[in-house]
Amino acid sequence: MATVSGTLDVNAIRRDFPLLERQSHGHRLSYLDSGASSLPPHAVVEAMATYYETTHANVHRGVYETAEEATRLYEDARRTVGRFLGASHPTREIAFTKNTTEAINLLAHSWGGANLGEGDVVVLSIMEHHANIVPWQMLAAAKGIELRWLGLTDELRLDLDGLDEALDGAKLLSITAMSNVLGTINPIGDLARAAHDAGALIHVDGAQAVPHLPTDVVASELDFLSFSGHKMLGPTGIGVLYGKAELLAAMPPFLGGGGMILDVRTDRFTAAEAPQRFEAGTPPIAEAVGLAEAVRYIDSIGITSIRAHELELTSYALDALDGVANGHLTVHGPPAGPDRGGVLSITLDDVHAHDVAQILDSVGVCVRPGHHCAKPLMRHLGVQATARASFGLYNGTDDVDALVEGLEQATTLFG
Amino acid sequence: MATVSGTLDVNAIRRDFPLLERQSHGHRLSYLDSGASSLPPHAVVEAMATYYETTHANVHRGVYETAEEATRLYEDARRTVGRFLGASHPTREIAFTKNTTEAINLLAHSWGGANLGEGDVVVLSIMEHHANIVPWQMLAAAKGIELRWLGLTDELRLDLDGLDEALDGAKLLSITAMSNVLGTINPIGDLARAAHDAGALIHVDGAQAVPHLPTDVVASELDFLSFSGHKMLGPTGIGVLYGKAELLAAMPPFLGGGGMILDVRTDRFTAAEAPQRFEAGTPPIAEAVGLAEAVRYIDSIGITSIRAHELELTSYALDALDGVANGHLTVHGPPAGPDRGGVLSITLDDVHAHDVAQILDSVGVCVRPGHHCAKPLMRHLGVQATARASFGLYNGTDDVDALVEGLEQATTLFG
Amino acid sequence: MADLEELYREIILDHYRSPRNRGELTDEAALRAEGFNPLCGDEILITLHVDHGVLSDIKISGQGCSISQSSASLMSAAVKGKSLDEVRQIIATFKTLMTVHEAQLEDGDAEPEAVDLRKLGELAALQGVVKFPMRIKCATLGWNTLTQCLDDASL
Amino acid sequence: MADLEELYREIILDHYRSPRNRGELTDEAALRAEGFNPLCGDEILITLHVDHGVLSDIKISGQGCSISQSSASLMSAAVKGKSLDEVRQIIATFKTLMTVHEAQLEDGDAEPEAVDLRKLGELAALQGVVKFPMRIKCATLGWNTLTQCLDDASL
Ligand SMILES: Cc1ncc(COP(=O)(O)O)c(C=O)c1O
Ligand SMILES: Cc1ncc(COP(=O)(O)O)c(C=O)c1O
Repeated sequence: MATVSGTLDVNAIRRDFPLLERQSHGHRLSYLDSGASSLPPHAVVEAMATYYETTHANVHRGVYETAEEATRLYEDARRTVGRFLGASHPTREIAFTKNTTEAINLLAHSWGGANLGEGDVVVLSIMEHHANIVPWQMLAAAKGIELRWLGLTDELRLDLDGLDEALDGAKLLSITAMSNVLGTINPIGDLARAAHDAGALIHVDGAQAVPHLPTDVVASELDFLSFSGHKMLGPTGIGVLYGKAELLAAMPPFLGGGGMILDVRTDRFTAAEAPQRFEAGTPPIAEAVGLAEAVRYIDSIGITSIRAHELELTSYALDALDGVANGHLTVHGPPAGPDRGGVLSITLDDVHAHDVAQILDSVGVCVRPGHHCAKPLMRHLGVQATARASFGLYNGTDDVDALVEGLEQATTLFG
Repeated sequence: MATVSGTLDVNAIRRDFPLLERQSHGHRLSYLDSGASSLPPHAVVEAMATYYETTHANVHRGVYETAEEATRLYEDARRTVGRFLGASHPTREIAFTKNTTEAINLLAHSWGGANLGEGDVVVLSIMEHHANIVPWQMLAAAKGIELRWLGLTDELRLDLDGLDEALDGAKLLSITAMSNVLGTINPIGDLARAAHDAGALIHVDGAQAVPHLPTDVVASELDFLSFSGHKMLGPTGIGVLYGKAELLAAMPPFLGGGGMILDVRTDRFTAAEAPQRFEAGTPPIAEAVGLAEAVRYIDSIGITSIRAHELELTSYALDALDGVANGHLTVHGPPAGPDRGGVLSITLDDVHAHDVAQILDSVGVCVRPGHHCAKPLMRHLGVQATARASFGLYNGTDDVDALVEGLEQATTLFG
Repeated sequence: MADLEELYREIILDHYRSPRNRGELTDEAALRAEGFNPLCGDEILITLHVDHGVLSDIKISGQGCSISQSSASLMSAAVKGKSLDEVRQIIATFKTLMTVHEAQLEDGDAEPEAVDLRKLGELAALQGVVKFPMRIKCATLGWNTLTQCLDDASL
Repeated sequence: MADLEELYREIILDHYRSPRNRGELTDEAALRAEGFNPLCGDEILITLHVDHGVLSDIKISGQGCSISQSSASLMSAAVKGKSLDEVRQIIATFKTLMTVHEAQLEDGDAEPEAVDLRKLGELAALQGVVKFPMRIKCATLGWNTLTQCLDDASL
């Protein structure tokens, strides 16, 4: 009874996710927090366990059999991830980091440090996650760069009217492909072309988009793209910075240490080629193995089908929420459609998001309350916190129904 | 037949490490590369798998049951690790990073960035790993600090004669507790006192020591200590920076993003308290769970017993190697004793380390050839590469015997 | 659900719906302190007057969940008109109540003191919070901010 | 062990023990390039003369394993006295030999060309390396450094 979707057999998919067998407070678990972190399918957990128990060794320097296999698995993961993004040169364009946040800090510190100076402009949008704000603010404080902000339309889409003006003279547009609060999907291909026309590069924060929408860095003409493993059915502890080969090749190192050098003397070091240059120290090896398996899992279902399913679910949910709390419920985001992802940021007039989430928890519904690391957006919306439900391929209409029922309870309790 | 050690029952221990059941090229696997990365016991792999399949959720912001449990597991890991080090205030003194390398970069960037300027002195030793060299070189390039180098005695111990002179006017002594090439164990308690007497702080690179020797940050009066999970029976993707509470509390942030802020506005951000301030983005949650389990595993065996066992094995190995290759074999490091860890860096006069390792691989013996990310040390030793065998608690005399036999083969082949 | 009802007691909901001492003292003499809960975005602004060692007036503004708001409201009612010594005493008692369980999330293994709930009066209603570790930070936000306000003024 | 014997053929060991064209050309006219293998610490210095489009002399110095040293020695013997066109041709052929398997560690799925081993002469002895992916970088170090030397001089 899980699905409205003709697209996915949600009941079958759920069997791949052991955590969904868990009960919470005596209720079936409705996991509606994939925007914060997704659940890993058994295949991903198994791939890492198998790696640890049959292969584990440090990569790159060993010549013995398991070290060679570990190295191969790690480098294969780079190719698997690169292909998933449509990258032309996966082995030179994918740097593994610990999460999206490190990827963006790497970009700001390395590319920004080398290419931006006093008065140079980086354009952000008001819907960015802190991960795509704070690193640029740090750079602004260190180097005097200027940050410009793209605003939103009344329907909470990106306001493209101000785009050309904002890009005028800018060096970089750094923008999310999908808002983790609004679900708004930005037209990254168009934005890339606009940025390039203005002589700027584009970095896309793909933390929310890569797990849920087809991504093609070449077709969309992206210069840089960052995202996290743990939001795309993969493990914690790994993220990705994609960069066009020639751009990464020209960037100075970020973290210093083993694996990122060609030579070290007491008075100087010589950095290795990209992407190794950006992978100082022992990399997240098991995590790369897990991430590659997550990509294979997504491929086996089909990202297009996942997207179609989540869009159907979003429409169903928006309809279902319409009747709740007598008009005292708001979902902050555009209507369901091709530019709308499966993220529902809910506020009730009389119940604080934190209380909403607490009450939902008591009936097994997992949503996240708070500012979702997007405080400038919250200020724009004039709310302090929302209760956010976000979908994954394992969600069905039963989860939405449980959400709606829990929300009714919250309004009753606080009524 | 695994053990000379009265201390540990190696055969029983091996049953906890599934990878050791593997054969390589038809031989029993002699894993002698724990210095690069240790094997995880089944309990660690299982703890992470269980976490992923029963609990996983993003930490810190969720109020639902699994998010609360995940947060508790993550914060419990902080306490478990802190207690293992003898930290006084685990919840304020342990920051999780992705590896030792990031921990040292964090220190250099944050503490160094705030406290060091033109002409300030950081003292290193010539036996440092690149992870404890390159970040300071980067800081030297950015801020004009001076690096001073402690040398070695003929017996490849730290030369303490030059210590007071080197520390004169210095702000920081950053030094390894144990060389990953020589096995030399440095007297970190004495070094800490000398540093403090000179008005300097001390950072200890504990990547090799924490897994193999008892550590007590309070007794040794350490200001900072860094190490990696994957070298101490834990997972990849996690490292630790320990810092005294008041020192961490005063340090500016390193990476910017979610989780490390109190507030973000378009024109500024306010950083959170330490250690959260240093943990930008989704942290290595499952990895923290795995690391805590690794600490419990080590505790269950006893770090003192592990140390005693590895020292016995080192003595046995040094004796056994004495007869190999007719005097054409060198082990670079001090004689077995209380200041000698279980790392054997071997060179043969006529066979390059790379070839040695390749031949050893063919008989199932895993050693690591190369410069071991310690090029300044290699230059000091006048060698370009060594074949390094390094012990873990699961190694026995049979592994040493296999090593000796493989070395004999190498000399024959190249003889 | 029993726990949930203990969390959302009627008195909590009442202080949430009708917060006491709501507002802001804007005169020069007022002491001010702002607090954030970075985890959920709750914000609080406390302004107060101290006259001859007595916390003579206090106003609370800001936004947050029922727990942080009602806790701040209950706090304002409990401390207003009290001597600074008494205020410190009330803060300490309340924090001990919260720490009973927060201890699990903090350092050390020291056995927490038992709290005499009768001493707490209405504040005892917040006791249900300790079963929800993630909410303890909500309940303590106002209290930490008040402490900071007094500390900043070296009172 | 069969693989190991293929790796350490007699001719490899011979070139390792008695490297050809060992040394360094120190005159002003000599072209120089240095190469590192960051994975294992191998270092190589190539110095060479080009006269009227012919690689008239080449010297190799540096340190490394039997594979990197013998490969560089074999290379020096193969390219010395050859025209730059021929040198580029030899480099390309050798690289293709290595790429047959290195492809597994690199981009793309393009079917590698087959290499006519007879064309390679003594160099064919290095064929055993392709079964040891981690050693391919050893075998190609000298070749990459030579390529870089020619590229740097726009030759
Ligand atoms: C002494 C020492 N320091 C630092 C490191 C770096 O550790 P990681 O690669 O986990 O960052 C190592 C391990 O290679 C080491 O042996
Ligand atoms: C749009 C967006 N960007 C960046 C991030 C940061 O990801 P991470 O915490 O994995 O670094 C997130 C996730 O919280 C996100 O939703």
